[in-house]
Amino acid sequence: MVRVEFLGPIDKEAMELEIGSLNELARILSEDSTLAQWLKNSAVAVNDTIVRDRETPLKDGDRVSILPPVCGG
Amino acid sequence: MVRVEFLGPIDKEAMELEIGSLNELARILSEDSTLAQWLKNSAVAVNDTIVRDRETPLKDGDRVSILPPVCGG
Amino acid sequence: MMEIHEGALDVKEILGRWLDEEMNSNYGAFIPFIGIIREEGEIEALSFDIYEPTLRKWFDDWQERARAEGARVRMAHSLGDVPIHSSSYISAVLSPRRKVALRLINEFVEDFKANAPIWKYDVIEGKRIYAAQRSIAMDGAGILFIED
Amino acid sequence: MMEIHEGALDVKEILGRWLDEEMNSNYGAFIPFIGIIREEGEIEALSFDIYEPTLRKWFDDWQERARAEGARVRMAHSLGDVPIHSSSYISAVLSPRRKVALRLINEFVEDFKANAPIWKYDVIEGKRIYAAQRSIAMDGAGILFIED
Repeated sequence: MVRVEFLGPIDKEAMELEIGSLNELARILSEDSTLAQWLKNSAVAVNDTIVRDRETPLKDGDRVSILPPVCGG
Repeated sequence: MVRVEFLGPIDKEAMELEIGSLNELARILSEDSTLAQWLKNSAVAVNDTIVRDRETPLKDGDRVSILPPVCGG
Repeated sequence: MMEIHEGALDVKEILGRWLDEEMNSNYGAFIPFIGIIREEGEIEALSFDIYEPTLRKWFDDWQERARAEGARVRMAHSLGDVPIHSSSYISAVLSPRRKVALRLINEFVEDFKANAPIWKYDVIEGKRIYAAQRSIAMDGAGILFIED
Repeated sequence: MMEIHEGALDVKEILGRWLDEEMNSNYGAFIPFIGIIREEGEIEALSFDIYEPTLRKWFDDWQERARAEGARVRMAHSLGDVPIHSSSYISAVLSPRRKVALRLINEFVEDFKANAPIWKYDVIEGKRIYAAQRSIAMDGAGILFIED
């Protein structure tokens, strides 16, 4: 299982999914209309490290975080 | 009379001169071999304001300061 | 060297402590950037969420980058509500060299604004409103987006 | 807003006082640059001469320049001897806008190094030696020099 968490202002509970790559996750999330505004401008971390390749493989126990636009300071 | 002061590391007493311009001062100071190392790299203030024109006129009571290379901080 | 505090930062305590720790470490230039919440419109306070694990990785990467130039970075940030006219953010660079410190404080603060995983909310009449207009998509944003 | 102190600066006192005076003035960014005397070779201390009237004019010109961008500058500098591992110099910029503050602290400190009428001496075995190698001819230098 891969745990997917939505951070900051994204008002959505974490999900547990049987997926093997970010590609698969992208397909699943694209079905969810409440996420439409977020997928375009959110970054993704796998086990807390930002990733930039949608082909990134995922394995059992990985944690994926969805990070919407930031504004620290 | 115009008072000429040498600032910082220039080891020279102030002078009182009857001069009408920085040009005249340049000619007088160029005769002083102890100033040879300083004239090339020193800036000049008239009444505490930096000037950049050697034609700057001087009048009675003016104060001229010779400012060698700086290193604050 | 990266601190998260509940609520407003005690700027004097933090800078004083950093000075105590760094005055003898032979850095010639110490540049803190202190962010202060401005009074604007109806805003009573700002409020912050932080995703700490990714923030720590971002900060540790920066520490490496600073070290490669003989420098050091430090940072403090608030979590939760911070009232106007108080500080939510301090970043600092220490370096033996003035020019390195001046360059790095600029790069560090700008990269912080773009890539530190912190979310800002305006607090208006006690309600928390995501500061969407001022927020910036992080480097790599959009990788889960599929064009129709 | 421009202070000259005998000997080393009390950094906590100065920054604390500036913070007290500025936290409510609605500037969003406060960036102090703190210069600390490094231990290098035989140097026991640095020592400074200041020509205050021209320094005040330089500073007042800078205050005007900052004001034109909605910002403010502050400065403190030591006169006389300052031992290693203590501070001789603090410059600061306050601005409503982060990017203006980051740009101005760079310009302010660099122009200070080039044009503030302050002379530095190394103190070695109690003797004051002009730091000629590190010193910079001011803008307009050489106007009294006559080519042979």
